[in-house]
Amino acid sequence: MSFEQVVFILVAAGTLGAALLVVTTRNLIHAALWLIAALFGVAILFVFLNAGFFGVVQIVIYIGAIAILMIFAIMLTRQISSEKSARFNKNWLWAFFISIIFFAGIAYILSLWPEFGTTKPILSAEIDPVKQLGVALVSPQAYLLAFELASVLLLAALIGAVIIAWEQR
Amino acid sequence: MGAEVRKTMIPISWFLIFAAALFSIGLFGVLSRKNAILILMGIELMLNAVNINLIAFWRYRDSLDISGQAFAVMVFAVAAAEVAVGLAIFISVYRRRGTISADEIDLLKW
Amino acid sequence: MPWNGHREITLQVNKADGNFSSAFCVLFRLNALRKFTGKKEYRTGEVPGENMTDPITWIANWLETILEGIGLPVGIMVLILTVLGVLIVVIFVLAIDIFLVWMERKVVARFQDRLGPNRVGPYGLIQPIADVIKLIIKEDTTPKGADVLIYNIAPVIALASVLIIWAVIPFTPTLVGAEVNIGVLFIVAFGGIGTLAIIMAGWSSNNKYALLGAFRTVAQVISYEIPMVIALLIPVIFAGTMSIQGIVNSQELWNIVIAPVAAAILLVSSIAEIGRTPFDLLEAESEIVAGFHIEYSGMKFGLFYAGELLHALTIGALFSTLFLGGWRGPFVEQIPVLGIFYLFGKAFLVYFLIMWIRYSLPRIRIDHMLNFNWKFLTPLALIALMVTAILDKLLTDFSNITYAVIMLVVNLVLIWAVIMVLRIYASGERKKVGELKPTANADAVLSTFGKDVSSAQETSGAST
Amino acid sequence: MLDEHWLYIGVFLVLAPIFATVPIIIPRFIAPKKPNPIKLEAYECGIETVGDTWVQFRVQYYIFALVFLIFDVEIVFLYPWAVAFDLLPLFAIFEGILFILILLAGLIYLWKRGALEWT
Repeated sequence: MSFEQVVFILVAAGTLGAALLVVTTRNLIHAALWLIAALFGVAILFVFLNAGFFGVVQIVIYIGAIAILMIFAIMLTRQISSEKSARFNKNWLWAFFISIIFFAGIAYILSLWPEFGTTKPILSAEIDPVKQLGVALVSPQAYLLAFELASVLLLAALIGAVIIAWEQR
Repeated sequence: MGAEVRKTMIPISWFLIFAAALFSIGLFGVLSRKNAILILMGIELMLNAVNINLIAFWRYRDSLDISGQAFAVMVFAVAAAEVAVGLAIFISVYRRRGTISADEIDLLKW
Repeated sequence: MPWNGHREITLQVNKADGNFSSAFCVLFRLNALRKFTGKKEYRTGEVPGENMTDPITWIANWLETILEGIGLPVGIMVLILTVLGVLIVVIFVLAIDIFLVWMERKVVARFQDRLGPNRVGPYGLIQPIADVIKLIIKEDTTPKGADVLIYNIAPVIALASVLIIWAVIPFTPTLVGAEVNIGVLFIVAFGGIGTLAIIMAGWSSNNKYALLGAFRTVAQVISYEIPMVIALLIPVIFAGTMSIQGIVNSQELWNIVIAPVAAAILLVSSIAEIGRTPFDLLEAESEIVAGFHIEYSGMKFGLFYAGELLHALTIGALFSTLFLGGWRGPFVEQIPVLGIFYLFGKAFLVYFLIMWIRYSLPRIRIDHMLNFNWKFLTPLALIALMVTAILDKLLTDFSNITYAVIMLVVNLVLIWAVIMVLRIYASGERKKVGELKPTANADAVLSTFGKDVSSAQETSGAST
Repeated sequence: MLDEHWLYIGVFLVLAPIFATVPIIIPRFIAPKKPNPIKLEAYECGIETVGDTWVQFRVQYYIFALVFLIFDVEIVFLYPWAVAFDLLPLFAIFEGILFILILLAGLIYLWKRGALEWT
């Protein structure tokens, strides 16, 4: 087993463990912090995929902004710990089986795919994916519309969320 | 190493299985938790699993075809918008009903 | 350039940028790397570090030959050299960090017409070491009701997140930490993790002041991150890469000359980001008794303190790298090791500027701070970004000097316009305040006062 | 796949926390440890703590975090555009400008609506 594979397995196991704690822990702040750990693990895996840009964007957006927003929301709704109430709702056993079956199903379907075990040569140093992405995002033949629409979507989300969350004084 | 072309040691299957596991964990969280913010966290995990898949396919299929990355960018935008609006709704609901337990928020039942 | 589909353009990109990432060797990993990755090996004479002008590269090569002599596999050798390189950088930075305490105290003393530490060692130089020993042997309390694990992890993350930023800062032309193609965002990302440490500290202390301080901090730091991220876009536009070494290389002329507005925005928002006066609401000793680290004592407090000081120097290094040419200076091409001195000289200069601001200005109010960010700095940064982007594209065919002059002039016009807008705004505000202000006339003062009292009585009467 | 620069950052990521942990570990062995109930009370200027630590926070904190999140995402989108800047024709630059203008429109809307006021 190579060095890379060992690191991958450690990171992946850590990420999945953190994700499991997110969905099982009682304390909401702990759940948020475990979510951050899981998101950090995913960021490292992006780096493994030669997508360093997405690795740091993951940290900037998810950890630097979304997680903080969640912590703020937890503080504002004052339900830090749900020790009094049950950890799960009454359907949790069903949820558990559905998730297991879902995972098994995907794994089975994937294993039928002929390219399942593909490995690829390392990305040449002459390719800069960020530059490619930048060109693609503003080129009319590619993703210009999606790019501008994303901006409008975010604007709508901004205005909508502010109106909903705002209390008139 | 050397003259032969170095291959990555990690086959695509590892990433796909990892993403599937992460997605399932997120799905479990969404279906089983009571607190609405925790449900949102489950959704975030699922979106991350999707992103891992998108980037993995970009990397292992055709590195010059940037579609996978472009879609991952869109997923980031959607995730941010969803979290912003979702949490705003929860705060608003909490202010009115004093709870954000998904079982008790049943305004849209009728 | 023909515009026929993004794929062709992408291919052109790749050809044009052939020397993009392999141009510089990495700290402590010279030839081994090239063997490892199958890249072209250096020929003798090509490597700047063949003689004593670049001692660190020379030592790296020397170590490498020794390790090769032992017959280690290349992979393990690369790993050992990487670990060594990281150790050297971390220890170097931490050693500087300890003496920053001395420097900060000495400078603040001079600003306040005092002497500062001068008892332990010559000029009090040993003082910080005495401080460290004192912090280490001090009792370490964990408050009742604290979340112990998070409480202990928070200071570690606070210091580590600052240390990690030094991984991407280039020291000399040859001595690059990690030249990744997303260096600028990397810095923003780990700045964000520092914020997280503050939330963790504030929340886990189980103390109202700590939590309040943490919330204020986060409101401030995240607000000021927006103009900072926008200002960082401008050097990226000039260099066409997010790699920090790439940005330094692109600065034949320092960026501050062609983008002074962006530089000013970056400096101001960085000061807010590290929470120094005038933006030190997060600590505000007189209001919320030091904020998020109120419950910390001993070395855990020391880590927050060290992290804060180091962050200030890091901001200095970052600012000088992005806007003041980084390691650039006379003779640096011939003697690369000079770059370290240039970089740290500039970094300490910026650090001194930050201290100067800190000890000259009072703290501002939280609503003013947020207004200043959202209603002034962010729109200004967006306008500067748009102007720079359009001009940079329009001026591609011009010579470098014309380009620089036009950029400078446009920036100066922008600054002038901003000052004009501020003057109009300020005179408006002054009028508003002036109408209410009582005059020196005693009767007028009394009548105003009396009116206030009567109006207050009226309102209270109306409410009851 | 793990290229050497990322390896360097990875080692940094492992070593920096270790370096930060050591100064916390050492006092465990040499510092005195004499806790007593009063020493462990939360320090709130000598006054005994009243009530829960989770005081109600203003919703304004959330609003600012929200505005930050949206702006952050939008600006991060501009980074690939800035990196590819030299290759883009003029109209592609104006597409970026349009993007920024949409952002600015959001800011002006919030400003006019008063959502950016602290009080």
